[in-house]
Amino acid sequence: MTNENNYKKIKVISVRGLNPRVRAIRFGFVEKQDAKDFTFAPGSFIMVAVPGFGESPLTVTTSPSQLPEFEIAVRTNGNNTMALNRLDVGDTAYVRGPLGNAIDLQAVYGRELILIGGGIGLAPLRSFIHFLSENPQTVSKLTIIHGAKTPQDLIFKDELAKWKKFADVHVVVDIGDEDWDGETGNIVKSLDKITIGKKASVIVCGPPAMYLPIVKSIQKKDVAKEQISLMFERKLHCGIGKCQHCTCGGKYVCLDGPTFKYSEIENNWEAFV
Amino acid sequence: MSLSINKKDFGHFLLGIIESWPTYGPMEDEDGAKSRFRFARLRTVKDYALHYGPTIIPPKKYLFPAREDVFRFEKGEILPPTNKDFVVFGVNKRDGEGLFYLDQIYRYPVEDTFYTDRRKHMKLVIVDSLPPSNNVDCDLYLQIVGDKKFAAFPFTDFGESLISGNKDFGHAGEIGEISVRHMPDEVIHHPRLAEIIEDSRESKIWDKLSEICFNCGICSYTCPLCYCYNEGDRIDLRGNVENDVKGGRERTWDSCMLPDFAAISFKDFRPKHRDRIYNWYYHKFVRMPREQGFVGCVDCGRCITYCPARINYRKVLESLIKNDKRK
Amino acid sequence: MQESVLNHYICKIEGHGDLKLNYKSGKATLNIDEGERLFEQLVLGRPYDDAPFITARICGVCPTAHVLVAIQAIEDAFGVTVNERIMSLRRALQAGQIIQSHALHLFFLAAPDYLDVVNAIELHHTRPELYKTAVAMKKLGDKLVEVIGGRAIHPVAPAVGGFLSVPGNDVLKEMIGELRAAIPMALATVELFASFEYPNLKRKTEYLATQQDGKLTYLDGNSIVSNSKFRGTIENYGYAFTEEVRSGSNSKYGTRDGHGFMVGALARLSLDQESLHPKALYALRSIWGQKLPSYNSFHNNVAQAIEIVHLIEESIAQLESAIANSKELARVPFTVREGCGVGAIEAPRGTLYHSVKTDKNGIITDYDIVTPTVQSLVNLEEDADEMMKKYGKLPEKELYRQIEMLIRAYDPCITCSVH
Amino acid sequence: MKSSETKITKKMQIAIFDMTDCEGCELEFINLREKLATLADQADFANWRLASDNSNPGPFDVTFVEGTPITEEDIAILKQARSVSRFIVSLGSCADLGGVQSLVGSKGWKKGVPLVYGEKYKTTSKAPKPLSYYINVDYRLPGCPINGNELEAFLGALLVRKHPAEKRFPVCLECKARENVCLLLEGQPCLGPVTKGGCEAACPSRGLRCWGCFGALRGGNQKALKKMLDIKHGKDRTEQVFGAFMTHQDEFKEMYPKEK
Ligand SMILES: Cc1cc2nc3c(=O)[nH]c(=O)nc-3n(C[C@H](O)[C@H](O)[C@H](O)COP(=O)(O)OP(=O)(O)OC[C@H]3O[C@@H](n4cnc5c(N)ncnc54)[C@H](O)[C@@H]3O)c2cc1C
Ligand code: SF4
Ligand code: SF4
Ligand code: SF4
Repeated sequence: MTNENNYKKIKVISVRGLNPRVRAIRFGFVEKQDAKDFTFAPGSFIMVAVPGFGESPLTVTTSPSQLPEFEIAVRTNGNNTMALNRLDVGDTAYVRGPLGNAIDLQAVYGRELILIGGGIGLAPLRSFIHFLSENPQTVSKLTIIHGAKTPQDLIFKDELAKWKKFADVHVVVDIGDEDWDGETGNIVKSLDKITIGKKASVIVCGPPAMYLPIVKSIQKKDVAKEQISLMFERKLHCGIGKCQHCTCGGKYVCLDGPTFKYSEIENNWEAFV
Repeated sequence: MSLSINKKDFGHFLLGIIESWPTYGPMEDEDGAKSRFRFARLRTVKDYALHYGPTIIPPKKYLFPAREDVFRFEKGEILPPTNKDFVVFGVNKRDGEGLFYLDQIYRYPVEDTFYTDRRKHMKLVIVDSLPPSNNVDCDLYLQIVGDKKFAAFPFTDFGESLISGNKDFGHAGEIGEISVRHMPDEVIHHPRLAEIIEDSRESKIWDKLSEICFNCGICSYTCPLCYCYNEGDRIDLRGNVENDVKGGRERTWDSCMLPDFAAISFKDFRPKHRDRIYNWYYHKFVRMPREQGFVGCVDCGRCITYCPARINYRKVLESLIKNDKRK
Repeated sequence: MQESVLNHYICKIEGHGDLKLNYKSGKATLNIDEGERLFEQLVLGRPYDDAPFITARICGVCPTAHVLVAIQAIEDAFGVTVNERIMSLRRALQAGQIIQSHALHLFFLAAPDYLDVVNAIELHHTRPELYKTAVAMKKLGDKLVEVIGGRAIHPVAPAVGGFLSVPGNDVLKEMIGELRAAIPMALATVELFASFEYPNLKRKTEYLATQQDGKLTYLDGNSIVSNSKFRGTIENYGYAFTEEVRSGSNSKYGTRDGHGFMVGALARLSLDQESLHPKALYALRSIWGQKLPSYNSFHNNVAQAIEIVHLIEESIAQLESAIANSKELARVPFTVREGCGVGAIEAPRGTLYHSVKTDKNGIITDYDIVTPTVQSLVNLEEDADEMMKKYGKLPEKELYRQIEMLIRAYDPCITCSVH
Repeated sequence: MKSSETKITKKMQIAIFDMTDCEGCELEFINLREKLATLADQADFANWRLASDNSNPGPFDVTFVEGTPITEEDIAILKQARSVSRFIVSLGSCADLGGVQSLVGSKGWKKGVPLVYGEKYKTTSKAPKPLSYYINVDYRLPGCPINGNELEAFLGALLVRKHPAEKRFPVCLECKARENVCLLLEGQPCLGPVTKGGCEAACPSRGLRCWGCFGALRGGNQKALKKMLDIKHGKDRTEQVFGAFMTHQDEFKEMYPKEK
């Protein structure tokens, strides 16, 4: 049995700002052995800790092929995320994991895939996007939708254009500004406009409020419940099903999730509160 | 060939333990007219209360205390745990069962090594008049036989080492078979309890309870099988000497009854009191049997005795069972 | 000297006071600027056992004194007599209160003036051993109060009839050990404060304190004694002095026959030194070697240091008696009744009075509080006038400094004075 | 998030001001003892009237304000302090909740002044209110007095520019951790279940019911407790019990809507 409390020391290799509240931080491992041992699959999460400030569940945003280096995108939300966003190149932190389930590759294989990332919700999907760009045969067609409140809140703006090479990319903001010439409006409305095949598979990550409207919109296009995956966020300390904070009806977000098929949770009374 | 110890030698045996390890056990506090029992450090044999009454906090506090540092950190480094051997002596069988189930919870499906590391260092001696069974996990089990003798059942090398070669112990001779008929409790172990609770989600009973319950969480703190916690880093006041942060990751008791249990900065995922009460029952009697294979209750009665709002979970369960429509 | 609202009160005293010197009239005034909290109103209509809890909040430096005196007043009203165990614990608790308060005043408020530091924390660098003594003395008092009272500030365990809970004898024994070990440090404190050079202020005045049968006491006073011919009873404390309200100030001012008088450590010791415990007497006679009364209010500092020694010895004796009597009840039964009662206690800064009236259900219908600082304020101003007379030629800044030192020597508690 | 600097170079400037109160909470700083000196090595007490001659006009990184603003001077100091401070901390229940002096309510206070000082007495003071009535407060450290360990952890966090977390559990948690016999079950009107923790159950651990000095626990079930106390102790007494420290809090106003 692996020890899920085994913290591995990591070191900042580079940082860059993605928007005023979000930074991308690239880490490498301090110990050679750790670098060898660490693996993950897109969709699972890791716990990153700055001693003194706590620890946070975060997702790797780079493809597993980049290992032993990996990148996370951190939005300052409290103490630990603030501490992470204060780290400089060369500073150290700790990581444990990966934890949780990963994106079900088997289920999406060969299908049309739609990835929907609201705000910081694009971060967990990016790892998979990179994986798909490296392994384009995985899906038959790829559509990426990234939405945010304002253009300021979008992340990985520089890459969105690059992704157009292998995917349909839609970017939409609730409220634009002078420099914004892209789409404005509700992410659900722009989803309505897109044609999606019956056999498609959809993965959604974003603020909880957008989940039900998005599911509704997708279901109108006759996509099966089993093909709609939702990535959940809950308060979470242990990541191993002990602390009880992430329970959601009969499920744990940390053990059974964070990615759930809609069919699994449509009747879960705490999934869409 | 089993060994036993006479009552008159028992004190000497306990003294040997007290002198060798930090030893904790039940003792009686004289508090004016009131008397109460609690687990505390045994410094003399006299401190030990053989037949103890209910303690407010079960011995889980030695594995899962109200507040602990699961690790310490210094100069940006996480330091390894520093648990040392200690003995918990004289736990009765029911409290022993509580510890056994808590062990299962923290071991499976994923092991929490902060807990299990400390558990490895805890040496447990159970003393009870019932015979040992497979829902306790101790180093040594002393069964009270009659009123003069304890039969010894070692279960580990440590337990063995306590008695073998110890002059206080002699051959037990014939211990008459003590038959205990285990009667499964018809409420807690009701065959359909899980389904009944699942079906009761919309029941008015939870709304009614939420008008009585103070959501103080006492039912969780005192429960041998409640194990949820909060974690956060505490920084020692020595400040930031050359940016060196020193302190500990603090694990503290929590309760799913508390108002902010499932809240994060921008959203509360279980804002309604009635839903939090429901979750308490759901976890103990639905989720835990499915996840762990046992109900989250050893029927010790603490949450009934110490609830300041005088809520009795048994009565709640009974009324749910009575109203079971699918009967 | 006013520059900003953030710095115009006198530093290092409890509460907000503002010193004004009028050169023309030769008069010094201490303006009191503390909000009206109306404690005497807060307790009305509430059951008797709310009074100790609420009145404790008058002062964070001497809450224990307020708690104990409120209890005394109520017990007087109900006609409760407590046993020796409870009395011993209360005396020790009160001793702890005074040690705490004196240590705070001496080291953290007064000493910086004489040791040339802006605050006592700097001593940590300039005189580390002294800083150690300072925190150790403070800790000793805090611990004694915590052990018996349950908390160093705003104690919770004392109650009408005794104590809600008492520490075990092993805890008391440990405390006795700590007290014993602290005596050398307390004597060194006397030595330190005796060594300071105080301005030579001499002005004959009247000292007032409560005593038990003519003897120094802190908790058991049965009469009010003065170095004039005056003798008063505690029940009639209202006749011992008058309390005036001045416009523009929200403290009251106490006078006797139109002049000021002084209460507190210096007053207590000036009225009786013979009853001091041996080590304290040794400290007074041999370490300090000052004859009392000296009529120099600056000497209040040394008197406080000597009281610390005395009260350490006293609390050892009281804790031993509490252990010897530990079979007695921690709280005696009593009946609530209609009545009125008075309590008087020697608080760190002097005599503190509470008086209470209750109805037959024990609901408080009237309450009165007279604090020590109120009693000493006029005397303080008279002393300051004397200082102006004597040192009027000093540069203004220096004169202010000297008079502020005088004020600090009084250890006034403005917080208490406006309650 | 307000803070973004990476490394800490400048010494933190701390100020402590007291309004009208007992000054007991400030004493908890002095009761840090040796640790007070440690703190002073890393932060300057730029303005602390009670314990220091320093009286800088600011600016301050962290300003602790103790006591209830009552006098005009109090209010002026408070507003000035706000304008020169990055963070304001309400230190103690006087500052955070209005203190015991608020228990008679504004009307009761106004009626009380002449009763204590005589009819002729004029005052420019205002009825006691918590700091938050006048200014924005960044962090809260309630308690009458505050808890020393909580203060220590609070300062430890501030020194590394970490946001100190507010307590989110009731007094009962710490009370049970200390294995006290429950006073509510013994018939006393203990406010532990609805009071924010952090005091380590100072009162119940020595036999005194909780008076609620840490303020109402957000989301606590005050109404359920009120119902129980109303029956046992009467409505008036129950109002007195809840009103000791909580008169300015929404939870109290909801239960007792009319202004006192
Ligand atoms: C599966 C999962 C993946 C996530 N991926 C990302 C990501 O890639 N990038 C990103 O910026 N954010 C992500 N988040 C959100 C991120 O975990 C929180 O913002 C972060 O935990 C806040 O921690 P803090 O210490 O800064 O906040 P504080 O408010 O100081 O929180 C203290 C503790 O409470 C818990 N907590 C508080 N808020 C949250 C929360 N929103 N979610 C989970 N636990 C919380 C954590 O244990 C945290 O350490 C993810 C959350 C989950 C559950
Ligand atoms: S909150 Fe209490 S202890 Fe603090 S200053 Fe106010 S009255 Fe004193
Ligand atoms: S005594 Fe008060 S604080 Fe303690 S458990 Fe009972 S209700 Fe809660
Ligand atoms: S128990 Fe209650 S009254 Fe006592 S310190 Fe704690 S919060 Fe305040």
